[in-house]
Order: sequence, then C-alpha cells, then structure tokens
Amino acid sequence: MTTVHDGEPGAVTTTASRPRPRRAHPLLVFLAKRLTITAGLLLGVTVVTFALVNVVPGDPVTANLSDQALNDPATVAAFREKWGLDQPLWAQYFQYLGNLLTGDLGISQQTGRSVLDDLVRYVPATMELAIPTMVLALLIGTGIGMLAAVRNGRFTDQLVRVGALLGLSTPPFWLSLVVLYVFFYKLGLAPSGGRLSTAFSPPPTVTGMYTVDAALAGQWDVAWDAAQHLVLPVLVLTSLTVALLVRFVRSAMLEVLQQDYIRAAYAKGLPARVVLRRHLLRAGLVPVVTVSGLAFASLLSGTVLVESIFGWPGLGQYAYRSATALDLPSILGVSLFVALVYTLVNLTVDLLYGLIDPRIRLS
Amino acid sequence: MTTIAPDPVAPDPKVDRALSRRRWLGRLRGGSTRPVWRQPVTLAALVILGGWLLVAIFAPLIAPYDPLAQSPDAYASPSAAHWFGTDSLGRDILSRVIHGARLSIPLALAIVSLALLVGGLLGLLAGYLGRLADEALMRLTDLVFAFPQIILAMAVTAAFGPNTRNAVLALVIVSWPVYARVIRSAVISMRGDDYLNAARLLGVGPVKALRRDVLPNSIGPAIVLATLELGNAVLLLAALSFLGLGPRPPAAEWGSMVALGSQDLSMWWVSVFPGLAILTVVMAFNVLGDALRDRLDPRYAKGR
Amino acid sequence: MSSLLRISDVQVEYRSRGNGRVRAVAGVSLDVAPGQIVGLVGESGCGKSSLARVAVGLTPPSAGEVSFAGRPITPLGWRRRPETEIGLQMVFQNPYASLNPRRTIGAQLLDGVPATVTGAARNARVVELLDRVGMPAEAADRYPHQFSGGQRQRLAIARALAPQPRMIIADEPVTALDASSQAQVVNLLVGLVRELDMGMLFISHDLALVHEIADVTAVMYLGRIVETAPTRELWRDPRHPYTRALIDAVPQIGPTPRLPATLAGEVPDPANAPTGCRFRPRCAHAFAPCGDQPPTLDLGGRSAACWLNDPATASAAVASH
Amino acid sequence: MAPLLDVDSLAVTLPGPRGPLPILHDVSLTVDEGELVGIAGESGCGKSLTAQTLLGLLPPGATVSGSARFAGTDLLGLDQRGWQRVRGAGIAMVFQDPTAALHPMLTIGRQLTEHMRVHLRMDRRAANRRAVELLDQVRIPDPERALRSYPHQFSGGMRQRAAIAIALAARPRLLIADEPTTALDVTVQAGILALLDRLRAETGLAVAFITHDLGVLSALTTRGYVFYAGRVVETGPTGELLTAPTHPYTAALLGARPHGTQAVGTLRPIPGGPPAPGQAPPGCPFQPRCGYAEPACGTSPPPLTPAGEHRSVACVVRPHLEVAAR
Amino acid sequence: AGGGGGNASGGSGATTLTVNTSFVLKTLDPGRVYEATGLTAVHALYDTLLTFEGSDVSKPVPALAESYEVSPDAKTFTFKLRQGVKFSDGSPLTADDVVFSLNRLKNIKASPAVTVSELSVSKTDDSTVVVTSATANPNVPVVLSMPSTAVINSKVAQENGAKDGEDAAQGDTAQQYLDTNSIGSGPYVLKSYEPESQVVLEANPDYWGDKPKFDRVVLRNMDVQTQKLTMQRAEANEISLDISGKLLEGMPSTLQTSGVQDTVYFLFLNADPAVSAVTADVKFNQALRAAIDYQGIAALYGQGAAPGAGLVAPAFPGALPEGEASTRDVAKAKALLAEAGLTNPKVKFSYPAITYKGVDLGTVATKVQGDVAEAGITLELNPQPLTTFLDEMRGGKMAMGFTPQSLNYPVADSLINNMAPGQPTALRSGWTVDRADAAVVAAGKKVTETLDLAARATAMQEWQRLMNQSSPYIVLASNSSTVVATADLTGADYTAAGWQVDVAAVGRK
Ligand SMILES: Nc1ncnc2c1ncn2[C@@H]1O[C@H](COP(=O)(O)OP(=O)(O)OP(=O)(O)O)[C@@H](O)[C@H]1O
Ligand SMILES: Nc1ncnc2c1ncn2[C@@H]1O[C@H](COP(=O)(O)OP(=O)(O)OP(=O)(O)O)[C@@H](O)[C@H]1O
Ligand SMILES: [Mg+2]
Ligand SMILES: [Mg+2]
Repeated sequence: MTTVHDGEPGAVTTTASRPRPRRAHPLLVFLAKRLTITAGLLLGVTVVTFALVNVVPGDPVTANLSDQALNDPATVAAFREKWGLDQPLWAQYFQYLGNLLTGDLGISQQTGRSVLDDLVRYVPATMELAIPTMVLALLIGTGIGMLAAVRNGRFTDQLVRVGALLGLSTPPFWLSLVVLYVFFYKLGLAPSGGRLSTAFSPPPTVTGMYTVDAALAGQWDVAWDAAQHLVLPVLVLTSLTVALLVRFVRSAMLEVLQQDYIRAAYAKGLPARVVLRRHLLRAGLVPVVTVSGLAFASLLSGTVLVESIFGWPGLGQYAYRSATALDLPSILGVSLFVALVYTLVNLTVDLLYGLIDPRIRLS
Repeated sequence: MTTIAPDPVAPDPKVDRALSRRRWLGRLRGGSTRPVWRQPVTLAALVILGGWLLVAIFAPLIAPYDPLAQSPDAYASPSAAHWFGTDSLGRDILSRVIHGARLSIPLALAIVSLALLVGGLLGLLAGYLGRLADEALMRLTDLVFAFPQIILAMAVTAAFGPNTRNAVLALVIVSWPVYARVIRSAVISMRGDDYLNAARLLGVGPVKALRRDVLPNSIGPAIVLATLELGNAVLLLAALSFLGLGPRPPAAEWGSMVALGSQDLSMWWVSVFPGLAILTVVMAFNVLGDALRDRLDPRYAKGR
Repeated sequence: MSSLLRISDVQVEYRSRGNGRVRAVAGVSLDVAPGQIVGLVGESGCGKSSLARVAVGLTPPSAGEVSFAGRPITPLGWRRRPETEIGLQMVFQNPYASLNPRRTIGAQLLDGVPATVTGAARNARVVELLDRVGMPAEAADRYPHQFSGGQRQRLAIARALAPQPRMIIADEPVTALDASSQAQVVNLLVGLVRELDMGMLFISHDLALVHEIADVTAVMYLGRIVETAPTRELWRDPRHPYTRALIDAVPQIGPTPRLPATLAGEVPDPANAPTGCRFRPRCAHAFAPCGDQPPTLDLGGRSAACWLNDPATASAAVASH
Repeated sequence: MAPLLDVDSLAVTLPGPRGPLPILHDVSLTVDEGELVGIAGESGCGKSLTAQTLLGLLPPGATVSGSARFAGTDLLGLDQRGWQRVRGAGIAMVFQDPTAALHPMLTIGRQLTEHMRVHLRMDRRAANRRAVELLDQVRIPDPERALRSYPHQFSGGMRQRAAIAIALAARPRLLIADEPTTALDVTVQAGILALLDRLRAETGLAVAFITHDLGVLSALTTRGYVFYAGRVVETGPTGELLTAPTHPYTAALLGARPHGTQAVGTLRPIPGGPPAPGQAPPGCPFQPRCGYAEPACGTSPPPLTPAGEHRSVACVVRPHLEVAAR
Repeated sequence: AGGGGGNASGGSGATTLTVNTSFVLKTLDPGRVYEATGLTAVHALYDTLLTFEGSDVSKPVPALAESYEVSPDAKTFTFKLRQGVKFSDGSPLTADDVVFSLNRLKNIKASPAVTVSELSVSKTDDSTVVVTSATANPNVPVVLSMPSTAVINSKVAQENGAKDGEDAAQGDTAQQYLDTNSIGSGPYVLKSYEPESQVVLEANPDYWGDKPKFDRVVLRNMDVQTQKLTMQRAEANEISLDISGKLLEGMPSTLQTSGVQDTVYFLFLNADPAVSAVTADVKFNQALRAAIDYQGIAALYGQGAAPGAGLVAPAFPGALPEGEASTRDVAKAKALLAEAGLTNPKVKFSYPAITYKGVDLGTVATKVQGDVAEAGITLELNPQPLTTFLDEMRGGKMAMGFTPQSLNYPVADSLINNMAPGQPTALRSGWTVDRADAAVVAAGKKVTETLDLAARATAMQEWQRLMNQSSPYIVLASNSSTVVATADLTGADYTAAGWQVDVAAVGRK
C-alpha cells in the first residue's frame, strides 16, 4: 500500500548493526515540515484573496456607506482614510501581514467588529452543524458502506448504492428547500430556521454552541430547543455527507475484501462478524479517514448554501456576506480560518493514518 | 478410483443448497462483470441521459411554449395547459426546464473539459519535470483545495461579474487541481514504468515520450474522473446560479429557477421541477461515471 | 580480453522516508566482454536491479563509474540518449509493464530502428526483428494485451534488438514466467546473444538457470559481489560460504525426498547492513577477521571476497575451529 | 484406514462472462494422516482452486460437484457454522504471498491467537503461551517480542513462518500450503521446507503442498499429483514420478527445467501453452502440445488409470510405449 | 417536536414579541445606523427630540422636546426639553447630551451624517437647545425625528470612546460599545446583538413614557420565503416586515396587515451620449416609457402596489395622484423609435441581484425586458452583486439601470437634492444641467425655495410632471411596505418614518 519501512529492529538479527546517527524525533521533523508548508499556504491564501478582492470592480466604500452618504465626498474620504483604502495596494497588503503576525486580523468593515471576534462568534455556530453532521455521517456512512460492500451486488447493496447516488446528486440548496417545505411548512415537525426560538435567550457562552452551552448551564429547555433547530440543517448536510462517505467506504471495503488477508481470516475459521469487525474495518479505516478529510471540506462548502436557507448565523453566511460586501478583512479572516482548518484536518488525517496503520507509524 | 462426475453445469440440489448457504461469503469477492445493458441502474442512467440529450437537442420542438414568453397567468399550478405550472412571470416551467437542458449539459461539459485540459497539461508538466515545477504545482493545488469550492467560485464570479462565461471560468478555476493531481501522480508512477524506460533507452526523446508513452497512459484515470465530475459540475453551476452568480436572466437555468421558486415555497412547483431536472441529470452523469470507472480503471474493474 | 561493459566501484544509495539512506549497492565492480554472458545471482533485495539500472544509465550512481565500449555512460536525465549508448540495451523483468499497452508492437519496435533506416526498409526491419524472436509479422499490428507473458517477453527482446545493440542487460527476464515459457525465452535470448556476438549481463535469482547459460557467474549479497568465477568452477568449487549455501539450497530432483540445506538467520535489510563482512552474522565459518570487510581476492581467473581465501587469515580460522 | 482427506470426482465451474466456465474436472485425490502430498502443475491449472474448494472459499457463483470428505465430514454439504469449525481447526491454509496474507495492521500476536481462542476456547493468557511456543517452533527469534510486532517488521521468510504458525495455531489435522515458497528466495525456501517436514514428523500433521517447482516437490513430498488444465494427469510416489515420468506432460515439464548442462538449447520448452478454461480440446487436454499424440487422443479425455504400483496416469499412449520399450 | 416559528412562550413567563425581517445589520450606533432593521431597533432604544406617531408621517410630534419653535426664515429651531427624563442607567438626560449627540452625529461623518451636515447645535440653558441650519430648511423637525439623531448618554459614550469634535471621524471609537450596549432613554434596552441573526430588546423599566406591552422584542433575521411560511403557522406575538405584494397571497385571513406605499422603483437611462448614444436619445427615453406595461408590473408586485406615477411615493406629501400613472402605448413607442431612427436598439440593463422588501428585482427586470421587446427594444439583462452595481452606477458609466428607492426621512424634498439635474445622483446618469430641460431645472429650484410645506408639496408635483417628460428616470411602480402581524396584536402599523414599525407601540388585544 504505502511505503513499507524495512529495517525495523524486529527483523534484524544481526548483532553488529551500525549505530544510527542521532536525528531529531521523526514526529518533530514531520510537524516542523508541515508547519512550514501551512505557513506558506496561509500566505498564499492571503495573496489570492487580496488579489481577488482588488480585481473586483466593486469598491468597499460603496458597499459600506449609504447611498446618500456616498454623495458626500467628506464622508467617503473619511471612510477611506479610516480603513486605509487610500494607501497603495502593496502597502495595504503588508500592513495587513504585519498585523496578522501580531494576531490582529483587522476590523470587519461591515460589522465594525474585529474579525477575530466575528470568527469567534460564527465559527461555533457552524461547528454546531458540522460536528454532529460529521459524527453522524461517519457512523452511518461507515456502517452502511461496509454493509453494502459485504452484500456486494445484492439487494441491500443496490439499495445503498442508489441511495448514495441520490444523496450525491441532490442539489443541497434544493434539498434544504424541500425539507423546509415538508418538515416545517407541511408537517410542522421542525422549526424553520435560526438557532433558537425567540422565546429563549442564548445560554451563557462557553463553547459558543448553544446545545452544549445550554446543557452546561443546566438550561435543558434551551438545549432542547436549540437541538430542534439543528435537526433540519443537520439532516440536509448529513444526507449529503453520508452519500459521499458511503460510496467511498463501499469501494474501499470492496478493495479490502479482495485482499488475501481477509481470505486468510476466513480460512482460520473466524466467524464472519469477527472478520468484518476486526479485519475488514481496521483496514478499511485508512481510506475512510482520507475521505473524511475530503468530506469535511465539502461540508464547509455545503454550509454556505444551507446556512443561508436556514438562516443559520454561521461561517458560511458570514463568508457569503463578506464576499458580497467586498469586506477584505473578513474575507481574509474566513479564508485563513478555513485554510487553517483544512491543513489541520489534513494533519489529523495523516496522524490518524499512523495510528491505524503501523506501517506508516512515525515513531 | 474415480467415476465420471455428473455434468458440472447441471443443477445438483445438494450443491445448490451448499452454495446458497455460502453465497454471502462468495459475494465477498465481488459480483458481476455483466454488460452495461444487464445492469439496471446503468441502463436507467443511460436512458435518462439519452433522454435529456434528446430534450436538449430538440428543445424548441418539444417545449410547448417559448421559455421566455411571459403571460399574465402567473403562478398557475400544474394543469393540462401547463404541466409543470408557471412561475411568477407566467412563464411555462415545463418549457423552461426543457430549455434548461441546453444550458446545463453543454456548460457542464465545457467546464469539465476545460478543467481537464488545464489541469491535465499542468499535471503532465509537473509530473514530468518534477522537482521545482512539481512542488509549485502541488502547493498551488493545495491552495485551491484550501478554499471551500463554492466560496472560491463565488468570489471569482463576484470578482469578474456574474455571467455564463465567468461562472464557467470560476468553476474551471476551482476544479482543475483534481485533474492536475490525478495526471501528475499517474505520470510520476509511470516515470518508473519500464516501457517508458525502454523507449528512452532506445533513444526516444523526451517530448515524444511524453506524447506517446506518458500521456495516453495517464489520461485514462483523468477521463474517468472527468465523467464522474460532470455531475458535480452541473451541481456547482446550479449552486452558483442559485446564488445569482450564473447565467444571466432570463436564461432558463435550473439553479436560478429553483432560486426563483424559493421566493415563495408555497408555490412548490416553481422550484421542485427544475430541482428534479438537476437531480436526474446529475444522477445519470454519476452512474455513467461509475460505470466507466468500473470498466476502464482496472483497480475497480477487478472482480466487481 | 577487453571489456565491453565495465562497472567500477559503483554505489547506489536511496533516500527513503524515515530510514535515511539505504545503500542498495555498496561498491560493485564487474566486467562483461563482447560475446560473453555474465550471470548475476543473488537474493531478492540484494541490489541487482539497482545495479542494472545504473549500468544502462537509467539512474545515476552515487559513486563509481560505468563505461560502455570505453566511453562513460552518462546518466539519462530528461534528455535524449546519445547515439553511442544506444548499443547498450535492457530487457526488463515484468513483461506486463515493459510494453506500452496503448501502442502497437510495430510502433514500439520502430522506436528502436535507427533513423538511418528509412522508408519501406523500416517496416522490413520490424518484420525481421519479429521473425528473429519467432513471432509472426502480423504481431506488429497488435497490442501487447493480445499476447501471453512469454510472447511479450519475446517481443520485448525484439525491441531491445532493434537498434542492433552490442550488449544487453537482462534483469530477471524470465522470473515472471512459467517453466515452459522460461525455457523458450532463455533459449531465444542465449541463442541470439551467441549468434550476434553480443555481450549479456543476465540477472537472476535462479542459480540453476544461470548455471545453465552463463559463462561467468557473479554472486551478489547485500549490495556487494562476494564471488565471481567461471560458472562451472563456481558451481563445482565455490570459494565463498554464501555461494556454497546458495548452491546447497537449490532443491534437487531425486528418487527420494532430500531437503535442501538451510542457511541460518534472516536476510538483513540494506539500511541496517552489518559491519565488516556482510555475510558474517549468517556464516558458519565466521571468525575474528570477519569484523573487517574482506577484500576481493584475485584467485586466478576468479575472485572471492572472503577472508577464508586469504592464506594469512585462513590458517587462523583452522586454528580457532 | 480411510484417508484423512478424500476428494472424489471433484468438478468446479466458475462464472464467466459468457456462462459458467468449467475449471476443475474429475479431480480425485487423497491425503493420509501425517502424509506430505505434493500437487504440481503449470500456472492456471487449478491448484489454488482445489485448495479454495476444500476450504469453502470459492468465488461467488461457483458450482461444485463430486465429493470431498475430510475426517468423515462431507465438506461440500457444510453450512456456514460447519465451515467455521472445519477451517483452521480441521484444515488450515498457508497462502502463496505471506505479505498479502497477513493483516498489515494487526499484530502477529493477535493474528496468531484470535482463532485459537475461538477454536480451542483458550483464554488470553493460555493463547499467548501457546503463541510463544508456536513462534518458537517455527524458529522465530524472540517470540515474546514478535507477538507485539506487525508483519512489516518481519522479513519475508519470517512472515511466511509466522503465517505457518498461524495456520497451525488451532491444531489442524491437514495443512494446505498453496505455493508457500514461490515468493521466497531459495535459501529462505529451504528453511520453510525443513520446517514443514519437521512439523509433519513431530506432530503428525498432514500436508498438501502445492507448487509449480518440481525440485521442491521432489525434495519435500512423498506422493505427488500432477495437474494439467484442471485435471489430475499423473500421480504416484514423488521420487518415481519425477525420475521416471509416465505422462508426456510430466516428462515435458521436467525437460523444461535447467539441468546444469551448459549448452545452448538444452532447456526444452513445451510448445504452445495450456488451454484457457473452457477452451480445452475435446480429447486429452495436452494432446495439442504432445509429441506422442495419436488420433485416439482427440476423442475424449483419458481417465486416470492405474499404471503400476501406487501410480496412475491419464494417458492412453505413453504407458504402452513404455511397456513396449521395456 | 418544535412549534412553528418558535413563538412558544418562554420559560421565564415574559412576553416576547418576535419581529421577523430579512436584514443586513452593521451597527446599532445611532450615529452610524442606516439600515432599516437598525433604525427599528435604535428607535426603540433611544429617544429623539421629536418623533412621528403611528403611521402618520405628516407632522412630527414632541418626544424629548416638549415643544419647539421655528424661525420664519426656517433657519433657527428652538427646542424645549422635557424634564425628568432619565437614561436607562438612571442618570438624567440633559441638554448637553443632546448637543453632544447631534455634534457627534455630524462629525463622525458616517452614513447618516449627511442629513445634519448643515446643522449646528447649541444649548441656551439646561432645558433649551437651539439648532440652526446654514440654509433655509423647513424639514429640520423631520430630520430631528430620525433615529440617527437619537440622544445618547454623553458621559457613558465618552467613557467608551465617543467624540463629538471636528476630528471625531477618526477619533470616535464608540461603535463597538454602542453595538452591544444601549445608552439611551427609549422604551427598550439592548439585551443582545447578533448582527447575523437577531437583536434582542428588553423593556426599560424606568421609561418615562407609556410602558411597552412586551417585555422582550426579538428582531430576527429571516429570509422572506421563510417569513411567509412562518407567518402561515404563527399563532401569536409575531410580526413580519418583508411579506408584501405577491407574497401576501394565500396568507391566512386571520393575520392582519398594515401597509404604506413608500417605495418607488424606477429605471434610469444614461443621458451622456458618450456612455450610450441610445439611452441619451430623448426619443428613445420616451419610447421606452411608452413600451412598459405599468399595470402589469404593478400586478407583478401584487397587493399594495400601484403603477408608477412620480418619483415621490404615495405615502409622502407631494406625490402625484394615482390617476396620473404612466400608461403603455406600444404603437407610440414604435413610432418614437422610428422617429429617432433606431431599429432594434440594444441596451445593457443593469440591476442589483437582490430581493428588496420581498421583491426580486430580477423578476421585475425580466418583465420590463419582456415588455419592451414587443416594441422592438432589446434589453440585455445584467444582474450584479449589489456592491458591484452601486459601484458601477456611481461611476456614471451605466447605460441603463434599475433600482428601488426609499427616502432617508419622510420628506420628499431630498429627491431634489439628489435627482434634479446636476445633483449627485443625476450626475451618475450623466444628467448635467446642460443636458436637462431648463423647465425642469427651474421647477426644482422652485421647490427648494418654497418654505411653506403645503406649497412645497404642490411644487413638488409640478417638478415630477416635468421629470416624467424628459428626465432619465422612469418610475415603474410604487409598492407598499407591509407589516404582517398575528391577529392578537394591536398597533402593529407600518410607518414610512424609517423605523418600519414602532415596536414599543405594539400591544395585545
Ligand atoms: N527507489 C528506491 N527507493 C528506496 N529504496 C529502494 C529503491 N529501489 C530499491 N530500493 C531498495 O534497495 C535494495 C535493492 O533493491 P533492488 O531492486 O536493486 O534489488 P534486487 O536485487 O533487484 O531485488 P529483486 O530480486 O527483488 O528484484 C532493496 O532493499 C530495496 O528495498
Ligand atoms: N475468481 C475467478 N473467476 C474466474 N476465474 C478464475 C477465478 N479464480 C481463478 N480463475 C481461473 O481458474 C483457473 C485456475 O486458477 P488457479 O488459481 O486455481 O490456478 P493455479 O494452478 O493456482 O495457478 P498459479 O500457479 O498461477 O497459482 C485459472 O484459469 C484462472 O484464470
Ligand atoms: Mg530486481
Ligand atoms: Mg495458485
């Protein structure tokens, strides 16, 4: 599969193997390398975003001042000066980078708050959607994918494949509208949107996720209400993510099922459930981990559309609004955050590999 | 010592029993290599896609109304006159859905082939040149991957102005890296392949080798991927249109039709039918991509 | 006898993830004369392929030099191979990977036909080459997948012959084949080499096969050549304990079951090679001097790298046993 | 005494793109307790399929006829639970490629003990004790540590020995070894052969050893079967079989081997290749490649008929020639 | 499972009024606020000198000022402050606070500053404040009713970075504080501010006026389509602000609606031949006017809309009567085009791709495109993100555009300052004084010179009639803004005053 490391001590019976030169712990080397790459990536993100926003024919002044205020040169000039828009582009860029190094992401033009504050506010909302989605999707996706692989070609498999196909082929925005129509409008089974009924006040902020915070504060009615608001968006996001996972898990598991070691496990007389649970699952997890990273990325994409339909005040909506308002500090902040998440997810995936697969274990 | 065995093909009840008990195990090693027309799902997809292609080609002949013609009969629910109802401007939704095929399908093809072209070329060069070129390409693809697809596409379209061309451009920008990576890794894995080595040992120059030995053998997985991505392209295009960043109105684009319908959900037909159109086309593309992959990619074809 | 291919003191190192450097070939010298078949045997992973690839210039050596017909081989980068080196060709191990699946056999053979041959003569050459390897002319229009493994290997040989090489390096050309196809391909290859008076470096891990065809046999162990000798002599009187062990491990057909002799220990990993004589940990004769790497001792027409062959130390061995 | 394994008239078909493909025809073989039996033949002749049939591991859609009895059990009538009892504890298997047959992400210890605990109902400690003994038995140094190792930390030979230890863990009575040394070097192969021979001698294990190397067959086994195109073409004591082959195919196989004569063209290849499954000629499957073929060979496949003491051969021509020659 | 819009009464027993509206909210700082939802909130949090009551926007009524006097030249305005008014923190509201607030508004130069740029303020004693205008302006009382002129607690504001000096544009840093804290004397105080999702107000227990009926008001961000679904299921205590026109169809009859036609949608054509020779052609302008199906467009908007008459929405003094609405005459349009020598003229028609008060501008633009096509005019639709649109429009290079317009404060005269020839907005369409009809210029001047409000309204009508003949602006329709409320509520009236609905006035039956 992947690189096979020879030279593990167990294999060598020689008494006189050469002592190896002392090197930094491989994990440290690995992390250092990844960190460098991440830093480069983030720098790239700032360049791309900066360039893109400045290619846009729109002017942030227009986006942020009232129509009549725009007719007043003094107001416009004041705005430009305040946000440094009167400086040359490169100066703006380097100033931004300089501030970034001190942890200052700048102040959002549209909300007037520090971008960091905004992120702190919106990220938990998105996480409140993403975490349950990911957990559900992983559980369901792995289970169903494995089932389909084992039942390869039979009715269950066909059903799962068609289901996954449907999930993958459904436009997320359309699905959101459909569930909204059915579950809220027709059946009244779920609230229409938002994070909390207006009758409740958000719980004291700890994690920023209402369900968790409310539970921590012992406000069970609030937690229950917040959980109800999660249902529809999570349903939509989960159905899409599950579809992605199922397809992948199924083919990954099928591949594993062809391996000699699975046949060998059967040949040992192990009951099927043991073979599946212990041998198949373990080996199939490696690709599952890979695709979870991918699924997470596509989940973040999905939230843009889903959040806007369910009025979910999360990162997706923030990104959308920042983009349409040409609010550079916010766009950069979101991009940086997402890129950071992306690299972190990748790093986690790589570390998980090592955990699952001893052949690529680092230490 | 031995006797002639019964005809091995003839059904033997005992064998059948043993086999049926064992079938679950047998299935483990994979099922059919049946031809496409024996696989109901693939067949259905082919029929659906063929149908859509016909619809796209003959749209003006099939559509009962002019897709742009407005009428005072706004928000008419589905009826004999308007099978799919009408929208807020009294336009016939059936006709618009039919004409929508003329946009979505060719545009998806354009997006995917452009992305394949760009990504393929870059991937080929990076894989072949290696070192710095390769590193640069990988970092560039990383960069694109670091943005959620739809957000980047949104930003690009917003930056260059929303219209068909820019939507296609944006989607090409967000989707070329996959092809670049696939081709690159195919090329890299092939750099060690002996037929390439053999050709080079015979004195074949690098450009010729690239064209004759590298490209034809690395393009396969990319083409399979491209087929699988066609559905995704339809979806992304629809999403951009839904956000108002796709083809300009009054074009009958499915995503923007869903968006129009979303303004008043109680008129469910306005968004349901274009949504179903997207669904079926994307599904057909996906099934077809799968079938092609099973067929062409030995990794998947094996015992499946 | 002047040598056609001269490999002198070649080293190959790989940089592998996590393991640092792996010295797959640790200083090998080998000569092949025109018309001579040199067999190179050794266990899996001992560095045979690495050596072969360096010898044709596919990879650069990390030290040492290879020369062909008196000229040094320049490692092939992303450039065209110089004319002077095209006389050195290679046949690869895996017949399924060494032909481009998407081009006709004819097109692939034409790659090697020199540019000086033009027009109809080019196609005639292809037919001639196919004929040489016992394949019909129609094969030119077909694709590799339409042939069996043995046939493909014959086609690969035809391709290697196309530029009329003077020397062929065959890296385990028959390992992937059935006994019967093996016999066909080996017969063909040896016949052609003899007929065209080429030199051949025949790499294999099958000692019996090398015994059958090679004039000279070199035995490789863990990146080093431990013994080189005319094949008959080597087989009759191996001077290195490893050669002995290798010969004894070949199962023989006899009227009663007789198990081949076993060799103690495991094949070490080149990343972790023992110091001194690399065979020392598995050697029944290991003694004090083996802590130092033995020199390759010239034993008159043959050579071996074992302290037992050094009169000065050998007596000590006798004394200690 | 009835043989431990008695396969009679076994025929297997596999599903093909154009209907079922007959792969094995009329295969009969026996293995006695404590016996080392060899099965040889060219690639694709059905050796592995025979092994898979005996373990109930056939691909989906396969049909089986004939009979296969193991220690009194009718293998072909077994249900899932029945197979679970037979596999590992009755018949165990060693695969060709030790790297592929060991789970790369589970420790050797785990792979070694999990079925012990199922079949022998051992607790963890007892199983570990036995595991250490087994690893010691197959000469893996430092067994305690080896238990905690992963397959990739072993060399090829060690992996195959570990695989053998795994196969032996649940005390099977028959070990089917499907080309267990083909992927290995000769020196390593020698070790494995010695190990199998020792295990047979020490524990009374019966071994069915599949190989395509006649040298290995001769060196290890006492009785052999030669397969060609899904049929047994010749059987008998290995020594006799290989020093005095009766079937033209056995003779031809031997002729294609190097025999150290050092002259061009001494390897005698068999012309042509074996028929693809389902495309065998109507008569003797070897007839198109056979130097002794007579018109009689083209009518129906010759049955395996006794030819001398303990020997049988499926040829209508050659035995008579030999008789004539004597 | 959960109830419809989440209007189940909360655990605390407090009564909550939910206001659904689709908003983009940038700030609740009175000195900076200009989006509708911000105005709704600020109006509930702060008091202004004067205010409007209910949906009547004809005359300001006393609020913090008990009474006021206007000098005859309409330049000096003297306000007598109400006594005993306390801020929500208990400190008394003084004339200093008024002066500080108005100066800050003027000097931080944020969006609403334009309305007070000509005003200066001073106090004569602790209960008297004098506002002077540089030019005669009878509308100052209206301006001082607007939420942006709200009086903030100057002490607390200064503690949190507020400045009122000349340099306040750079020096004022109070926005962050004011976004999350209210320091006014209004009926409500700010409980929480989540600009993407909701603003929560809580009743101010020490309010000097009538106590509000609801303990809590939640302004909740909600898409229009969801608002409709929500209101269809809503039972009590719920209001929606964006459901209007077409969307009102099919709503349960139990709901009450209150609407005012305060929005006007108009097209503009660039008068600069360098930008577009076609649109600069007056004949084309008139042909286009004749080609549009105004009735149809009003029907497209639905309930509460009317075909376009003049630039002033019917809600305000000076609007043209409905009978003067433009009418369609395709034949005339064709004739005009022929006269102008234009065959198949083609124009790029830009508009922001947004939904404004429940109206999708794209749909309207498409309707216009369809209408004029019958007269042989081809419009190439060019939807743009709002910012891009505004930007391009400001650049003055847009050949033809479409935009809604609402007034900053409920007096139509500001239109003259912007849309009369040579004024900033007019210049965006290349409409210089030179290119304009002299009569239009004169009519505009006459409006600003008339100080009597009634006379002003008449002059305004005259101006609009002239505008309809030759200005670059073609008014398509006027549309109602609507408050949809559950049956149990009272006082849920839409007001054109800017704050949409006075949440403090909403009660229960
Ligand atoms: N590209 C590479 N990177 C790192 N290590 C390599 C690489 N290629 C070969 N090696 C290592 O170098 C050693 C020699 O490999 P080589 O392929 O030359 O052996 P070989 O004798 O040809 O073996 P075989 O009989 O299996 O073909 C092995 O230990 C192998 O793992
Ligand atoms: N799953 C399968 N589906 C179809 N045909 C198969 C399958 N597995 C094996 N066969 C065919 O059955 C025949 C016998 O295969 P088998 O693996 O038993 O040969 P073998 O004698 O073990 O060969 P080798 O020496 O290469 O291992 C071959 O022709 C092979 O192509
Ligand atoms: Mg090799
Ligand atoms: Mg086999």
